[in-house]
Amino acid sequence: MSDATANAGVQRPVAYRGGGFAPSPRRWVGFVVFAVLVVLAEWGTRSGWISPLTLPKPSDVLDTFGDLYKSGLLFQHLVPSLSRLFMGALIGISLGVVIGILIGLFSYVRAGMVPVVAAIFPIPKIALLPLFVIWFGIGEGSKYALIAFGTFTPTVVATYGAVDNVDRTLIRMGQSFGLSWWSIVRKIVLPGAMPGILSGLRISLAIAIILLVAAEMLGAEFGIGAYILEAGSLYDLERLFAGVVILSVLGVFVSVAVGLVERRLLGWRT
Amino acid sequence: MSDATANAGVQRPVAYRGGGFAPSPRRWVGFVVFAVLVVLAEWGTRSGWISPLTLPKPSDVLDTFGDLYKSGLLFQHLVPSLSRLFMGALIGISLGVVIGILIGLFSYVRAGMVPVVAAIFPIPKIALLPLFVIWFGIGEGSKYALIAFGTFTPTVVATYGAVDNVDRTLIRMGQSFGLSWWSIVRKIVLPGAMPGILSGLRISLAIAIILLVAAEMLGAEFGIGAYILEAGSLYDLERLFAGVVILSVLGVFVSVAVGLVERRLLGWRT
Amino acid sequence: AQNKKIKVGALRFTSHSASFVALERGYFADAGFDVELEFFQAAQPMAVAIASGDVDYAVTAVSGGLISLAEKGAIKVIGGALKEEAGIDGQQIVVSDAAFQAGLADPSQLDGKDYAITQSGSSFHYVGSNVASAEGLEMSYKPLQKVGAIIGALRSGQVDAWNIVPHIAKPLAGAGAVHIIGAVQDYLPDYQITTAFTSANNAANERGQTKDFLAAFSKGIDDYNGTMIDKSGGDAGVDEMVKLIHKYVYTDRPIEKAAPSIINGTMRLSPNAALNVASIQHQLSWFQSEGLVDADITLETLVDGSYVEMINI
Amino acid sequence: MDIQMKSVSHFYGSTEVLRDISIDIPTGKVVCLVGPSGCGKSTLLRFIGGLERPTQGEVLQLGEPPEGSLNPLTYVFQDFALLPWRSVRGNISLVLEDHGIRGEKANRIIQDVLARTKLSDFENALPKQLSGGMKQRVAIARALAVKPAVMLMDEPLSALDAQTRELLMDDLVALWTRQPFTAVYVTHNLAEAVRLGHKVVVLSRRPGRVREVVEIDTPLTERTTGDPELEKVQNKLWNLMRDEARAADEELVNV
Amino acid sequence: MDIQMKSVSHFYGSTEVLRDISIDIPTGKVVCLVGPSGCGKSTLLRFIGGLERPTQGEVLQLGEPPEGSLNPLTYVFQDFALLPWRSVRGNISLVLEDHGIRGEKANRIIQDVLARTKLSDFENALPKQLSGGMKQRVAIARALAVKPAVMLMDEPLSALDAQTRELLMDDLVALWTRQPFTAVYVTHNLAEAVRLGHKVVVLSRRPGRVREVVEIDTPLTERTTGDPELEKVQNKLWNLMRDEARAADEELVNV
Ligand SMILES: Nc1ncnc2c1ncn2[C@@H]1O[C@H](COP(=O)(O)OP(=O)(O)OP(=O)(O)O)[C@@H](O)[C@H]1O
Ligand SMILES: Nc1ncnc2c1ncn2[C@@H]1O[C@H](COP(=O)(O)OP(=O)(O)OP(=O)(O)O)[C@@H](O)[C@H]1O
Ligand SMILES: [Mg+2]
Ligand SMILES: [Mg+2]
Repeated sequence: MSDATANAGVQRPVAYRGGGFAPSPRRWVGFVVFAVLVVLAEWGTRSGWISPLTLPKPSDVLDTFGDLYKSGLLFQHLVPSLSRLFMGALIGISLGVVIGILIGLFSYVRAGMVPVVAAIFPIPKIALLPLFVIWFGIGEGSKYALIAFGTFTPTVVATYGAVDNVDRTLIRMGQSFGLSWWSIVRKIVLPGAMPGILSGLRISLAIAIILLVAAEMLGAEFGIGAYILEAGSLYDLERLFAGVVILSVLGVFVSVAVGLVERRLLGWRT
Repeated sequence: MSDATANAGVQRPVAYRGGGFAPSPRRWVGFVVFAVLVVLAEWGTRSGWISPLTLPKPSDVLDTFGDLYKSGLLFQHLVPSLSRLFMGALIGISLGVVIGILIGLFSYVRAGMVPVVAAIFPIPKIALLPLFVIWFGIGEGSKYALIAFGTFTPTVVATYGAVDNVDRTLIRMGQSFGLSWWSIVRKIVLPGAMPGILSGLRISLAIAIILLVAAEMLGAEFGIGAYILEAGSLYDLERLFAGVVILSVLGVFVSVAVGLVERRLLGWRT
Repeated sequence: AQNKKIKVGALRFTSHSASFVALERGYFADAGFDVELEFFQAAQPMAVAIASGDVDYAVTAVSGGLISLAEKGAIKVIGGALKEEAGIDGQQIVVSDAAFQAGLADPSQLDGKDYAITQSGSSFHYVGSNVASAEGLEMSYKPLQKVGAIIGALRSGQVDAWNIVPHIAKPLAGAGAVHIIGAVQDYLPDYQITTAFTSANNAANERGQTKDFLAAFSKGIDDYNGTMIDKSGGDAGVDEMVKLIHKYVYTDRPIEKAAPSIINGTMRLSPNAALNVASIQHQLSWFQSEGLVDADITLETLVDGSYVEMINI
Repeated sequence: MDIQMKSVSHFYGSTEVLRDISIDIPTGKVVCLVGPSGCGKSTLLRFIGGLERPTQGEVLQLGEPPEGSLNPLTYVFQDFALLPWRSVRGNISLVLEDHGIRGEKANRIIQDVLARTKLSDFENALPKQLSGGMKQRVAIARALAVKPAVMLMDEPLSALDAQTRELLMDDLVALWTRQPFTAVYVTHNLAEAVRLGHKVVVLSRRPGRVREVVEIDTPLTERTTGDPELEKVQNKLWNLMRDEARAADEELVNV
Repeated sequence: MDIQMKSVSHFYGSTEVLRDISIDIPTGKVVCLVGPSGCGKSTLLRFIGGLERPTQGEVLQLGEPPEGSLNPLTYVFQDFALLPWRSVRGNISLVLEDHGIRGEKANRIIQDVLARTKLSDFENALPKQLSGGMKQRVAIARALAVKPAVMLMDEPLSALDAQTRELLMDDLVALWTRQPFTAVYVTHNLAEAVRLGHKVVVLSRRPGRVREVVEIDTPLTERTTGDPELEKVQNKLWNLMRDEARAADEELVNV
């Protein structure tokens, strides 16, 4: 404006060119999206624009869910499913973690087991259902086994990856202070592998939920999976969707639970 | 020994305490393990120690496989399965990568899509089979859709994780040199996310193979999945195992292929 | 109509022979159809495929899913196919070897036993439940989804009993894996096992085409019944028919091995695709009483009786 | 082109990071910013480069950038910020492509800057094949390629080992001598500051304020390790900062 | 306890890394190892600590370690090597636990070393809450806790910024003055070497050989930044190494 400025030649603020590439959380958008989807479906099915063969009315699904709850059947289905999830995942994940750690620690175990695990990985569990009947019976055994089998391989892979990723300088530090092999494994390798193991857990548990349906193909009268299968065979879309929503919510719960465990156990991470 | 040494007091080499915690490759062990497993199974089934209900004779499985090959049926089953795998995975993975990148780049897309993806993740695909028939018909469409659906969610999760992990200083560098938004995405974000996307691909493709059986539940006459299902429904263990071995080998091939692509595309990694 | 393309759904079972015969002997072509057979692994998706319009006509057992789809206005039963008939080996009640050795030799002893079914609301469930009520006993039903899983469970003695078509029951019994302890027809005489059905649209709006289809289909039924049951063509006729069916069933086995199974599987198909409405009503009522389908569904919702003869009204 | 900071203040959330900073950066001079950890040096540099905006105050550029300057305000980063998937050449051409410079024209620029940074033999090497010192030289070459009016250097040598640091300081002095450039040079290292700076700005602990501005008149080429004049300046700077540096070091990071 | 290296040579695969190294490390003295990147300094230190074995030659310890030394040969690492999931206290108790030292006895040792490194207020902090300089002080406290006969320090200051480096050098001098310890101190930084070393061993480029051993007699406490004597030594060392450092820097890494 003044002469002084004019004398200094052109004078302008530096151009801004930063920002972006840093997504900021906007929680409400998620709810809006769900709400919009549900409203669209409701409107579509009501107006006949979506045929009842294609999608059930969301309000009917809600009704079905309400009935399920009121009749007490919800828990009759949920309890056995949760116990199957729990036992199956417990077996699969604990075995997987143990084998994964052994693979991470011992060259021979690694050389022997990694190809076996790689070969087992792409085997579809439902293909083996007839065999599972023979191997583990049609009781709870085969359901546990199927879920355990499905969670085992991803857990192994995540665990030995996590052990491989433990900072080698920490291990060298342990050795340089004369710590015993067992101390190093217990105090350095295991806690160091924990973040990787937990994030593997997330995936394994999601897979366990997915496998619930396959597991309950084998002689289950009650269980969310059995409920879904029956709904499917009766082409009862309301019940099918109610069951799927339950699994979906279960998945979200499990993921939140793992998140809490992570926050609790891995508070030391930056 | 000499006086000079004695004068210097005790003299001994420093104790070695390093080594270990660095698995070294021993490829042959893997083959040995497979060989031992097969020989055990053969011996067990021959001697009657393993009942024929529990496990087929490996040699019979090999025979079955030989017949399959000689009769030309192998390719009759393999070709449709491969094309389903290819198309389904192509659709699912490309959609997944696109959505994953959008989630990685835009806060609103992230807020809207991440919960949806999280809700879809634990839905078992087989539960939706009846719906898929209505939605996509009984032709190849529903098979592609099922595999695409199964590969979509893990790809999305891997991709946006990979985008999030792109080194922010590289992006800031791009901005500081005045690169356009689109240049930054194309030349920095995408190549930087490539390692994560490819390792997500590994998992997605394994899932695609697993889903082949479920996909071929829907009115498929030919295909490895259909072959396995038929063998299962006849409780024909030889054929069941032959089919499972084919899937397993397919999985190993796919994993090797991804490894080659990685080596080719990611040679810049240290 | 000339060379009208239609799709007919089928399973690779002998009970679908009428369609194979009608196609192979040109009855469909004569009626002006260019038929493409669409094969399924299970009956349920076939019903859904009719509903979605992917398949025009198909044959399958009455199941909860079928009724449900009919209720949604998607499909109609238009005729009958496989049925139980006195004097012809029909579905058999089988028990596992373990149960048999333990003394289970008659359906009246089934109380408290495990009965294998594929799914709730399947025809196995219906049969088992009727056997139980006829004998006045209780069983627990084990849904095992797949026939293969059921056979495995029977062989290893994890379930006690099951009912199945003769061509599967007989070889299993021959191998000593199971024992036949009764026939389904003793409990459900004239049981209409399978029905022909189509989409509600075809039934209502494509009457000409549907009629023509049923006519050609009935010719296939007549040929099959005549050759395989009434032996009108003698053994040579049976051989030729077996050869024809072998193009579709047990294709992966040589004909010598497949022939006994095909012959064992012979059961009567309803002549002229006539439908035993009493049996259908009985099945519908059972599904309703079990709470598997809505209680207010009427027979008219399920069946379009305008095409074929309705027996036992 | 000069840069002028006019009473810049900044908050991250409720944390005050910078308070009322005014600094002039004259053309052709190297201005060093020193200060304890976390006092906001990098933040200040981001303001100058336009990557972030201060809560208060403004950063002005006085006069036009010189003819042909593609990117007047150009960074050199501590961790090099090279694209690992591009060769040395590719990393340099990256910043030319967006200006439509390709082919022969790009090649001429690239050859020129590689020669000036003595990298001509490494044109096709990937970053992973280079030592840290070489990587930083590539980053400097890349910066030179866009003919900057002002170079913004954020601890460019602190990821390098001491010996490489010495070598690169020599290189920077040689580059500046050949063709003087304007630079804002952030560092913790007082030896670097007295070696390279015409003006050293000392910031206080967070919230960063300007504590002192020290001008050093000895020409860059005549500055040697043992120079008692420079030693004196360095000691003075260190005495100004020692206690704050210790206090900053002993602060608990609240993550 | 002295350490004696007797014509140590080493190969990694077919790469010769060290050739015929003989060095004496006398009790109570700090021996600095300097040399260009990749010349094998860290490898040599690993031999002394028993973490690796040389292809040829031997590393001997002469005499017994002092009474009560839990871990005679103790490292301090460049990147601190603290367990991020243990507090400051936990990181120190880690190295005592395996010797069966727990409870009150451990507590006494921990309090003592924390006091000596001026960390008493940070006993329960997690590593992520500490600045780099503080982390390295924790690592030094941990090393002191096992009463080492010889401290093996691999560039202990090079991950720190220049100001923190200055502060920690003061601390190390103070620690040594209070109670002289034996140390092998690897560094790239000649200023550090002349500040802390009683003896500076200069290695050549790979394969590393001993090029020169420089003894510095000025007592540690009397060494100051401007000291012309030390400047001379530092300049001499730099002249010995400059060309090799440049050559080492310009070598392509074959990954
Ligand atoms: N994006 C951000 N959000 C919140 N706080 C930030 C952000 N960037 C920096 N800070 C904080 O602002 C203060 C100044 O950061 P800055 O990086 O500018 O310091 P610095 O002087 O460069 O430190 P150093 O010497 O360690 O590089 C620090 O306390 C830092 O934690
Ligand atoms: N485990 C190993 N296997 C193979 N080569 C190795 C190994 N460790 C080190 N080297 C190589 O040996 C040489 C010496 O390495 P060393 O780490 O001892 O060098 P340095 O002098 O400590 O280098 P710097 O100053 O960069 O720390 C280098 O060329 C390095 O690449
Ligand atoms: Mg900074
Ligand atoms: Mg080193």
